[in-house]
Amino acid sequence: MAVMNMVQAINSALDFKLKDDESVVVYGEDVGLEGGVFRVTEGLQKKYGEKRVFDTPLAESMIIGTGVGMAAGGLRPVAEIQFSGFIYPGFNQIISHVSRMRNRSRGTITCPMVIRAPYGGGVRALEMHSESLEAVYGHIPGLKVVMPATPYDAKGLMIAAIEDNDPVMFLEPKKVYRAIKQEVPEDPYRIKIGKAKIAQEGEQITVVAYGAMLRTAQQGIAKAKKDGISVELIDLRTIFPMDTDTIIESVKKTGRILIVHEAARSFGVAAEIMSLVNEEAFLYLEAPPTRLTGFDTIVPFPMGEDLYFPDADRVYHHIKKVVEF
Amino acid sequence: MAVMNMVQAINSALDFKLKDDESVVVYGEDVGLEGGVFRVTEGLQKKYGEKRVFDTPLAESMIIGTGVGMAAGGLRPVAEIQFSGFIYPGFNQIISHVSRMRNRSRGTITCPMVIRAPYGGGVRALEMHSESLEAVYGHIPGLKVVMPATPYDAKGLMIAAIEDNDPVMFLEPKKVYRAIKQEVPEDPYRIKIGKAKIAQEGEQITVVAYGAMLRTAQQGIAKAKKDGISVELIDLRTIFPMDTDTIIESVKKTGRILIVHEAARSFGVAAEIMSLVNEEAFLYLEAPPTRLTGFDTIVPFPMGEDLYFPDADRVYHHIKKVVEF
Amino acid sequence: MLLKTFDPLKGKQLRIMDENGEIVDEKNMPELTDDQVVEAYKYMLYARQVDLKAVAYQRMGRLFTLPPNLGQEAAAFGSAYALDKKKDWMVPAFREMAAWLYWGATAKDLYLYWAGSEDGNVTPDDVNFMPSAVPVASQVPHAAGLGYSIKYKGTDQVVITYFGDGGTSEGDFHEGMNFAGVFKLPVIFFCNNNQYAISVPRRMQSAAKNLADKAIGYGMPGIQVDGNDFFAVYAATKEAAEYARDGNGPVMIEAETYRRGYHTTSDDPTKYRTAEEEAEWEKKDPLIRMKKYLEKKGLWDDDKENDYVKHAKKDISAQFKEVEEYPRTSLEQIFKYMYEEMPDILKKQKVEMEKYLAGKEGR
Amino acid sequence: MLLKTFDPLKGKQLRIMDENGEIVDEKNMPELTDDQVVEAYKYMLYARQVDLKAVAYQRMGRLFTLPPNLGQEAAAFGSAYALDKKKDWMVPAFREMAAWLYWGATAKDLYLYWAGSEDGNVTPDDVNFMPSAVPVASQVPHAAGLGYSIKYKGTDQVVITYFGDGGTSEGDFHEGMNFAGVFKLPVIFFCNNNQYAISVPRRMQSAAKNLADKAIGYGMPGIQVDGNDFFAVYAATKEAAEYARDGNGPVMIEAETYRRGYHTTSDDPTKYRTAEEEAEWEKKDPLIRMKKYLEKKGLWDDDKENDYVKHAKKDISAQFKEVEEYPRTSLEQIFKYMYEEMPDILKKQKVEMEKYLAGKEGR
Ligand SMILES: Cc1ncc(C[n+]2csc(CCOP(=O)(O)OP(=O)(O)O)c2C)c(N)n1
Ligand SMILES: Cc1ncc(C[n+]2csc(CCOP(=O)(O)OP(=O)(O)O)c2C)c(N)n1
Ligand SMILES: [Mg+2]
Ligand SMILES: [Mg+2]
Repeated sequence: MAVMNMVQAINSALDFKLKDDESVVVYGEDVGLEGGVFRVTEGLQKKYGEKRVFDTPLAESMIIGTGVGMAAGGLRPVAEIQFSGFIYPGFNQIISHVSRMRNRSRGTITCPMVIRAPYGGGVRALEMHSESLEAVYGHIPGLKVVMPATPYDAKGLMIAAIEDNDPVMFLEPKKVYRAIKQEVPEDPYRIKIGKAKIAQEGEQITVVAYGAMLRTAQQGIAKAKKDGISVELIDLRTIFPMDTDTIIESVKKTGRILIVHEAARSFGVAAEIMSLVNEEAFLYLEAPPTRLTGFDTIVPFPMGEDLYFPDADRVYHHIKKVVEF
Repeated sequence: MAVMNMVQAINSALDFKLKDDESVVVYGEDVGLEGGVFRVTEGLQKKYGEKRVFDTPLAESMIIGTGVGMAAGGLRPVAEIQFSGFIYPGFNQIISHVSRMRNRSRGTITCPMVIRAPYGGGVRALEMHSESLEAVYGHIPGLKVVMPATPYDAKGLMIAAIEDNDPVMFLEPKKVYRAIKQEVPEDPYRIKIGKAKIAQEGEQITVVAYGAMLRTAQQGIAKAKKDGISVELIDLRTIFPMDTDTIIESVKKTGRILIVHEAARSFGVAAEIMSLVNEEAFLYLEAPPTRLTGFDTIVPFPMGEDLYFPDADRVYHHIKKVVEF
Repeated sequence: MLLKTFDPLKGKQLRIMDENGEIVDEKNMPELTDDQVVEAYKYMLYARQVDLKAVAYQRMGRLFTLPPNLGQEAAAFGSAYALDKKKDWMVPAFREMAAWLYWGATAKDLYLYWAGSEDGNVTPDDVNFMPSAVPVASQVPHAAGLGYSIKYKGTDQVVITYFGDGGTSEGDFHEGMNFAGVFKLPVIFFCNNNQYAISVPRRMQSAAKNLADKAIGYGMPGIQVDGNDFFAVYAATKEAAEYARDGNGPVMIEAETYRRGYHTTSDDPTKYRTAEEEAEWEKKDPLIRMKKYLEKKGLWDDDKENDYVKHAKKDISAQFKEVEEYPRTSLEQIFKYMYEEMPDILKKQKVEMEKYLAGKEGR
Repeated sequence: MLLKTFDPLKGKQLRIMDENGEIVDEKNMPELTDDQVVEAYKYMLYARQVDLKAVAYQRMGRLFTLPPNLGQEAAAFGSAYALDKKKDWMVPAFREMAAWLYWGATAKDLYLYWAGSEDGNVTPDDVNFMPSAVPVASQVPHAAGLGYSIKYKGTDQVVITYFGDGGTSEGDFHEGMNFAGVFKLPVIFFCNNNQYAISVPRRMQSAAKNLADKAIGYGMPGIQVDGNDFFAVYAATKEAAEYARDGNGPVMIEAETYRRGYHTTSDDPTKYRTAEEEAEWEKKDPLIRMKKYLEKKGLWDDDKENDYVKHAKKDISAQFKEVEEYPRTSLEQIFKYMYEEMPDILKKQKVEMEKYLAGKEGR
């Protein structure tokens, strides 16, 4: 087994699928010759040629919209949007077509497309480079929304996403890209989309996190452990369709839940999880479901971002608050 | 006082603001000569001239993006998007600029813009003409999101929206446009954005609805009344910033809450309200907060839409369920 | 050759047959047998009957809102007829009915769609046909993407996509054209310039002299044709298809035509245009001139016309009857096509609703 | 006149001064005093120092990612200098530093922005200046809207907006240009064609022969200029401004230049271009040729250059120092500018965080 960071793990998944399936194409701004601004597609154009791994003009609606056409034409497009903050020009294609083609055509035309984008903050990036809009994609019927937290998961989920016959928004935590290394098999494997993972078993409180916040949660939990608090940590992995069962079972056991995400609070992913818990485990609750999230503000420029993103201390603080309720 | 439907009430608000404030301009596809496909701007071009009330080329990103420029240049743009299902090409302008200009420029450049669009279903319309994405706008920091339910409110909220120095998404329930008539003062008045309205007082359960669903809720409540169930009905009016206090106070009194919306369930407005109730009235709850919403599916074409949209019977059914919990 | 000689920047428009059915440009007259020309006319006439009936049914409240095609039959049909419907791809907007019918959609499909069923979007397996695209111009990048898949696979296909004068203002028009230009893809971008986008006239849509002028910005040839002249539309599209099929890249065609009817059945054109203007364009109607042409050649007459229309109406009525008897959309169908495999969360919502409905029946 | 004679469709490009500082087109040489030309050179030189320093500070880890301007000073400054900065509007992208500095932004503002503070976006009250637009081409419709507000008020202003070769591919470029064309708005659309959009070369961005060719699709004049020739940029922009101010509508200018440095400080250009290409463009550098011109006219020499650079560096260092001492962004500031009046829901979040922070201090 090799040791890989997330960039390498995703590259390895793309490499495998390009080799495995001739209908896979990988494209977007700078993904070809340069291998992407984060180098996720590095080396792939050289290996598979300019037809299969290619640069496009600078236009996100086109990147996504041509994918709809490529998919109808029998390809499996894997499109990169350079930063998730630049998906917005392509929203119409996502909402009106990517997510709807199967239903609109009663299954006769599908859109097996993966839209990859690095998301999230905490890396002192430029404006518009720190966003996290997974709740929005989760609210669009017809999409699947995947957010890996580790290199291992990223590879297995990416292979599953490309093989999925439905469109997948694949949001990659750029903060994690090179921050974690892990043993990752060089051979292909799949991780089921729609299944959460119990990252750590525990008894007193369920913490749900995903993407870059998983690590933050783990750090906060480590602090709580010193106080003797036993935490069950769920790595959500998929935002939609959400693995409600895993969450509910855990909450039925612990009676308490804290959800952590970096996205803005109102109408965020935590709200949905809190609602599901209300609907399916209300009588098990020993404390109000609680969320630790970004503010309902714009992500500040780097000089302010530390105040915005949840950190280990705040996770710890919130765990204690919920446990002590 | 005149009797007006919602189309007339909004027209009257626009008419007043055009007269009152020279910096107001009203524009969009077909809003000028024709007065809009729903006739909301009827007669205004004739009255105020082609410079102030005008047709644009067919391009939503441009409609919204030029508004950002007009606002910076000292105008108060009131842009119509013909149907809310066609806002999507303009998402980038909304998320990247409309909502951010004040913060980005530390208050030196603002975006006092109103983006009007008829939203929602139940009118046997074409594909893409029945959508309801208020939760998405609610999740974008920097926007205000207003959804009137009655002609009276529509006028007062519209005047307030145009006078607001922040951008307002003004989503008009097309199902209500001509369905309800009401006494509406011809003189101007304002309804505060961010304040919900207790549409009906009651004791046993709080029902929250907005836009076209208010009427559906009222019809369902009428049925519940026959069973002797006393319902408090809140017309949310503003999705963001949400009037949490009014909801919480009501729930503290009733102990039960049902939220009704036609938008898809997951990551919808109901989830946010349920979470707020958890956070601020958890110990008052006598039953799990409950939601009655659209499915997590695409709104079906007219032959299926009756199955999709919540109706009076289903509201009634859910009220009973929550009360009998 | 046409693409070179009819440069829109030089103010040239291709017209082969004038309003009286006279051939005014023999040189560029396409090679078509008499049978083919009669077939073409019949298709257009049939499409017009489907269209007129649709409006009539809508007026009776038996169909929902729909966009009439009156006056645009030559642009739609002439372009489609120049391609190979067993092989090429069609990426429609929503107002090219004659092309759809030629490609394999039936009157029943169209009526079903306007009666409010997704099933109207299901087209035969052996043709390449995208569903109607409601958000204006959003289909243009799809056509470019299809072009990419064709070039990728090296198959001998061409894509045609339709959009209106209004459609040229959308960013997606620009982005899709640009992509096709850069990758030299086999795509025909066919603009039905029918002079209006709902109430907004062509001149308010763009300051470009001709919409076909826009092609130069994407490094592709553009040509403007008289869109009510079947022969001009056919000839230009035929050449564009050959050009594209030979690997030379995309072409933009602007067909000047006129929407003689309503934008949709909810529209009232008297609000924004004059009766004189409408009368003038009526004279330019594509069917009138085609009929004159055929009559002069002794290929058609009023009797044939009446017979054919009678036959068409009967056929159409029969198809409409099927639509009226069509079962309503079921809950199952609402959920079934969302994903290949229904996620648990959807299953739960479906079951919840089924239980509710069952309970209601029970009462 | 320039707009008529230098038709890009005919392959014409305006160049007045060549790479050796020789005037090759006397006829079109703009009327500028020697003092003005020296002033222009000084501005460009100053901008270059700010830029070089920025990269240096970034390399030391004292600034975050930023986009260098090396080689594009003439296009940025020449265009801005042709307008009236006390009156006209500037709508920037993110790589026209010399224009910003001329318009009233300071080195401190720029550095503050790249140090990660929104306060860097605050420009003087007496100039009309939009903040930098990060999403490519999204500023183009803003410029069109500003143009509308100017026409609406009948003030005597012009708007200039900047975007890159990559920017021309975005839908917003198209939609903004089209709006300005339709309403004949006083807007100059200035394309800094620096041959690359990150790693993607100009030829992959569009199949159009020249980017200026795109203007015709919007019914406006387009002109291509040698973007490293201050005089050509100035002359074309001057004429465009007059044309627009006189109510004739918008103009598109394509300035052919070259990004000599990195796309941003995170970029590695050796991945996608050759040293030979870079060397060739170094010879075409706008400052080198301007210096030669001035030297030949006896208006400048190495001593003056050294003095001026020394002075500039000192000034820049002092401004950078202020930035390094600048207070971090407070919680208050994060919330304060979201709305004119802070909604309760934000207040609650802020108070919650303040309490948490206070508690943490307390520990
Ligand atoms: C993105 C988008 N905006 C607005 C609409 C509403 N709408 C439907 S058709 C139409 C006009 C289209 O004009 P044109 O492209 O010329 O086609 P035509 O209707 O004339 O065939 C408009 C504005 C839409 N369907 N999609
Ligand atoms: C909508 C959008 N997509 C992608 C990016 C990432 N990005 C930043 S600059 C750039 C290239 C811009 O090229 P060009 O317009 O030629 O300007 P230049 O950088 O050369 O000055 C890209 C792809 C972005 N900022 N915005
Ligand atoms: Mg039209
Ligand atoms: Mg560039």
